[in-house]
Amino acid sequence: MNIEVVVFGVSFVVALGSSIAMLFAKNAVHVALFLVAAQVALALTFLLQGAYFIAAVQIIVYAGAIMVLFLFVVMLLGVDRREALIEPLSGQRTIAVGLGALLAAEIVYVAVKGTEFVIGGRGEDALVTINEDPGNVKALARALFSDYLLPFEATSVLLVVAIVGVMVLARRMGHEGFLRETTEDEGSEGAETDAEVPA
Amino acid sequence: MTSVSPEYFLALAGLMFTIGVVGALTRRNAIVIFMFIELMLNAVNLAFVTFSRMHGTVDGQVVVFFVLVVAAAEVVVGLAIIISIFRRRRSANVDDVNLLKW
Amino acid sequence: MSDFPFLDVAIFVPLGGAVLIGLIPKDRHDVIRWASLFVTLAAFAVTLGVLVNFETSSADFQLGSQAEWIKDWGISYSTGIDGISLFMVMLTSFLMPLCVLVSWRIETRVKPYFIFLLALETGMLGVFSALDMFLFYLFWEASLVPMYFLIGMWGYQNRLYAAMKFFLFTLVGSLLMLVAILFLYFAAGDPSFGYRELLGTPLALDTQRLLFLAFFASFAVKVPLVPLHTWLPDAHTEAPTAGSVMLAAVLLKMGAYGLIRFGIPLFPDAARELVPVIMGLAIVGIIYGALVAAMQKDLKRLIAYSSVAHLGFVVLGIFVGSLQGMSGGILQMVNHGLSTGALFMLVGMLYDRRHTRQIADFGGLGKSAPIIAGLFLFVALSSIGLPGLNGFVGEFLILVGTYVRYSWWVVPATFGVVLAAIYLLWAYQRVFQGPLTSEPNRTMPDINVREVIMLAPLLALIVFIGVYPKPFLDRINPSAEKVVRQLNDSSVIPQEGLAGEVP
Amino acid sequence: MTFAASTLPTDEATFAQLIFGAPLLGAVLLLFFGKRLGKLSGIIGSATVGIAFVFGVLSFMDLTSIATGHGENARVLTKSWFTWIEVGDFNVHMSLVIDQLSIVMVFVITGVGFLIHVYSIGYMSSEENYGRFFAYLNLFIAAMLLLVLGDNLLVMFIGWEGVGLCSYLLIGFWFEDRANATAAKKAFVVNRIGDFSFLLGIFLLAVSAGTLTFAGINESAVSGAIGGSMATVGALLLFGGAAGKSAQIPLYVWLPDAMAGPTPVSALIHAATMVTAGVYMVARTFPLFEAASFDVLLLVAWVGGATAVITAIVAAAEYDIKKILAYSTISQLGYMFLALGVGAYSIAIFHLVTHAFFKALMFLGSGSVMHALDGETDVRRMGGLRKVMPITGWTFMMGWLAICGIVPFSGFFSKDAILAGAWADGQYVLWGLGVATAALTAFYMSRLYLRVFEGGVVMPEGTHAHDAPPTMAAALIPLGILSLAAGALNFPGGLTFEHFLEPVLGEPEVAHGLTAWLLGGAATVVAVGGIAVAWALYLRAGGLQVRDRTERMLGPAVRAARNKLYVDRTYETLILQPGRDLAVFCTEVVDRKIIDGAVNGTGKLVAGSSELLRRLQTGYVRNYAAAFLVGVVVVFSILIVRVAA
Repeated sequence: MNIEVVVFGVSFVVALGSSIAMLFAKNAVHVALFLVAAQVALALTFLLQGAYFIAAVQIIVYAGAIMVLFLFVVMLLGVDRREALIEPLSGQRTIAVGLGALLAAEIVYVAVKGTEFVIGGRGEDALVTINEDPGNVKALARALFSDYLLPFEATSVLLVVAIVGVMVLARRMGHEGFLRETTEDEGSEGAETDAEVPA
Repeated sequence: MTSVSPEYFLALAGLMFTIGVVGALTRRNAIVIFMFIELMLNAVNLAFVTFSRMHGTVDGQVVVFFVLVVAAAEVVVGLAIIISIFRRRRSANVDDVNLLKW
Repeated sequence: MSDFPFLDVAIFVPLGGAVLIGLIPKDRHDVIRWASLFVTLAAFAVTLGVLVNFETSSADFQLGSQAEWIKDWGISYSTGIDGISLFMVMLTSFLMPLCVLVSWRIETRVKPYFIFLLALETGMLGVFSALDMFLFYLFWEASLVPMYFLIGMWGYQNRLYAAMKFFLFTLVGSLLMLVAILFLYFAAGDPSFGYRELLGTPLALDTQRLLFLAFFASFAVKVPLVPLHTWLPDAHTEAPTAGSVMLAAVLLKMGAYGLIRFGIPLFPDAARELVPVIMGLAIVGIIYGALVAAMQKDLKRLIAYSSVAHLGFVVLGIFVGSLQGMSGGILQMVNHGLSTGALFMLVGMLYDRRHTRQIADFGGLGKSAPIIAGLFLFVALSSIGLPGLNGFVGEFLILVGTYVRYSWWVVPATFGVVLAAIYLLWAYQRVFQGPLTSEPNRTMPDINVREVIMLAPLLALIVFIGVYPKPFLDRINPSAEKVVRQLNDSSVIPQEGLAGEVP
Repeated sequence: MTFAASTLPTDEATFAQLIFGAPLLGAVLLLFFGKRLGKLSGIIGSATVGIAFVFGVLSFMDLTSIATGHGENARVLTKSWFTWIEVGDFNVHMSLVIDQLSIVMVFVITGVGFLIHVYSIGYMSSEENYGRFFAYLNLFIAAMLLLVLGDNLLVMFIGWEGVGLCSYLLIGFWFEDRANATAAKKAFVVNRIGDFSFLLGIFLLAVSAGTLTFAGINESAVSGAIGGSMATVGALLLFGGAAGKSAQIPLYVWLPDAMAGPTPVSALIHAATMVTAGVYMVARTFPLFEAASFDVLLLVAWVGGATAVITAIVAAAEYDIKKILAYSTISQLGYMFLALGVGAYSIAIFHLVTHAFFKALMFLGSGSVMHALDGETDVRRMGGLRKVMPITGWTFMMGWLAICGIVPFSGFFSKDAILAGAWADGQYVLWGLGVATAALTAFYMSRLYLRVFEGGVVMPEGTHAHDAPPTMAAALIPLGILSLAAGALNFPGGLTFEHFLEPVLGEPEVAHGLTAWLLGGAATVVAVGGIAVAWALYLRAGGLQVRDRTERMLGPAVRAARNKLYVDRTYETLILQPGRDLAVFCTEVVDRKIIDGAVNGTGKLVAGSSELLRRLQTGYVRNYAAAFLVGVVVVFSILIVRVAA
């Protein structure tokens, strides 16, 4: 048995297992932790397929930064909230599970069957070559800063927009705000101390 | 490179994506829904990486890189929205936000 | 002097004026009113230049200009008028200052009102001058929007329903036309929307028929022909007075004008084939409009239905395929604009005084307001077709023209003249004659100076055209003859009647 | 196209436009300044008509000064202003013609018109809208002059409709009363029905003759350019117009109601001038009638004869003094059509002239009576008035004797000539109708005259009858003289009037010699008989019993006559009510239910569907996501199936 097969098996089980566990975890913190586990397992599969840089980024950015953000928000909004198990929307669960199963079946069918048609590139050997010379990171960087320069620049715009947007959205609404919104609460004293007002 | 053939990776990606879909549809906590969306994105990333391997180019990985950036931006904005909704309505339950109808 | 682009300037003077009025502070009502009056008078003065420089005996397009606009798609800014559109342009610019006077007492949202009014004028002038299908369609739709707002914002109680009905009816029609225009554009091969370039595009009869019907749908709604007329009474009734005047006097004419300018010349074979159907509809419209008008309880609705009947005459004249009919139809378009416009002004004056349009609320007004009564009767008689006034000349020519080609059809059409007398005189009797029954009627003030000023030009023209229509006919005839020849090009029309021979 | 384009005729008539222009100017002046001019408007109004009369005389002198001898129609003067309508080959000129026929009409219109204007100065003196009245009256004179002076059918039609309009305005002069307004409208609309026919006739002639000038039409009728059947239809259509304007069966119903107008109006418009326009028109276009393949003239004669008898019967049963005169007018118009129908065109015009004198006189006389009796019109409440108001009484007597046809009053000559014409034409039945009408006429007019002016004085209580004031008398006396003497215009043997009109209307066929004397004698005998019967029933002591007995005997007939022979009611049920029903049906069912129903139904359908569809918009974002998933699965499935296939 090849060690790679073992690694793949482990990551397969962990990724799928923790994904399923996410579905059933009632506490948002648990969901987040399972997601971290799944992401780490996915990072392993990236490594297995020669995407070294992406694997690293996956761990650092996703499992690290983004998930911390999630946990932070979960904590901010209160961890104890548990969801009721009753589904208020009729048919929602049936549709989700039923169609989800169908979709999964279709994707797996395509994945297994479809690769026969799809492959038309140079194959994995080429990637091995690239990973040796000039190396995975360099190759990625070269692609990013030459062929994909325009989308790359666009992402920077996207990030700026996101930052500004978040600032607008997350600022405390108050009388001193530089972008006063006209809402129905405006002028009422409760606007600033919203948090204490019961919903 | 691994001897595990790409079909398995794609199948894993597909299954995880579906789980993400099901979760996003069935859970009601907005943050949790967001996490399932992240799960879907991750599954897609796996698919891209697999394709990159199959094609023997790094383009797939570049796409993953972009997906990461977009996901990060999206998470940040999304969470900010959730927070502002929570401030107003004292709830992160998406079913409570149903005013825009009919 | 004649190099001066009178026509193009006339089209855009109102729009420019609208922009300038946009700069006036919105609470300076009087400034806005006077500015609008000035702008419309200026536009009228420019169109007088058009009239003076118009070459009488020519059937060609004149005084226009041509400029490339969107070259890749063959869209150009191309204008010009002939004897058919000349008087439509004149009518529009002539009525507009009067409409501003009519609207003098509008007190709510004065600024947007006049801006819409001026925008409407540009749209209408553009429709009558455009010689590029794309430009035409643009103006056509552009005239729809201000009217929609005029009805919807300054109308009466049921205005939203009326505005919506007006908008949807005309929009459905014009979308069909848009499709047909595009089809024609692609069928012509040469990428051009120019009217003159598209003329004579060879088309199979089936295609022609479909395209003609699409154009016809748009124009017939606008005219309106029975049974597509029901938007008209509602729109007329609910529109503010100036809106009703413009609607009746000019907007309806856009439909008839479209039939003459585009319907027949672009698809002569299809038009010829459908002549009996259209004439049938026109005659049904004459009788039906008159009958329904007789039963109306609302004065404005009554006049609206009378428009249906009168426009039936116009369409009859256009499609009958004789020069007398065509010239009469075109002249009658002008006549109807004058007399129905004046009628709506008079009803508006009654409404201003009594805040009702119900005939039953009036009675005996000839005693308290003899001048208004006299003027109403005068205009009603012009509408009835009393010889010596304008309506007679048009109707007579249409009917003679009809007789030339189809002797029997003239009988029901002429009977419409009798019916017109019934419903208008009955209305006159109920409003102005009989005893003065109620206090507000007894104390109703008679006409004032502003109203005299706004009616006098109309009345003068009504008499002038009735007594001496020659200057009008001389300019209409050459162009009318051209269209008649297009309609009669082959011998599809059955040679009925006594004077069957056709040049 | 088939129209014969013509150029503007030459200018010959110097005064034609002035004849017509003077009253028009007066009308415009009075319309605008009538209120300010006050009492002056009556004088201005009368003066303009007087001026028109003077111009008429001048034109007449012009006309007679033309050397005759270049053929029959040499005495024609034309005046052209401008081309009115010109489209392609079709053109109509605004031009007037003065010939013997139109000058006679001009004299009648301006002459009688002037007298009636003068009369109105007194009669309308207490009227609030004095100026407006004279404005309308002047406008009427102008329109009527245009009608008779027009040299083509279309210019005539301007006048034709113009007089109709003035009639409408004047009948409805006191419009505060609903009945007056209704009568005015009825007059206009019934006339319009006639005009409908007239217009169709104009279309037909315009196309088949290629021109609308009378000269042109008559010429093509004579030369056969208008085919026999075309001429038939054209003549019938023109006659339809004439029947409307001249109140013949079946369109006479408006004229009795038209008495709602002021009495001078009835005298001028509804007796002397406007209603005779139909007679004038038929006389103008008689070659067309003669060219018809079907004997349209015979129809005209029969319609005229029937109208004459039937309305005379109704007149005999009426009690309203003006209504009696109105029915009498219709009856006399029937006489004129009878004359036209038997080819005695100039006789018809002659009767038109004498009738204008004596009927105007009687209307004015009745107006004088009403003026004296505070508007009373019921003859049962009058009696012996000649003693109270001698001028009115004596002049009315002139009119009475004239219409009865007593020698030597004018009516005798014209009526006798008509009867002689019918006899000479071989229409003995029509002659019989004429004689019967003459008898009836003598009866009902005597009934009116004897009741009102003779016997013991009867007046409504509280009235102080007085004779006509000077201005009114100034009109009555000349008309009385004319009624007496106008017969001299066409004295048998001299025959100047007929002769004068001969170039235009041809020579009438009349009886001669012994037949003529016998016929005249017969007419006189029936007239005297009619008067005698009336005297026996209404003036002689004990007449009342006889009257009652005959009324009982003729029960249903009298009732029918009192109810105007149910004609109005029949029209109401057969034509008006179905028309109204149709209009209501169109309005309520077709327009509102079917068309608007379809439109609004479409709207409702759209609204209803969106009412259902909007339920999909739950507001739950997870529902939308589920819908998204459904879409994804469907698309994905389709792709798989297609790729696999």
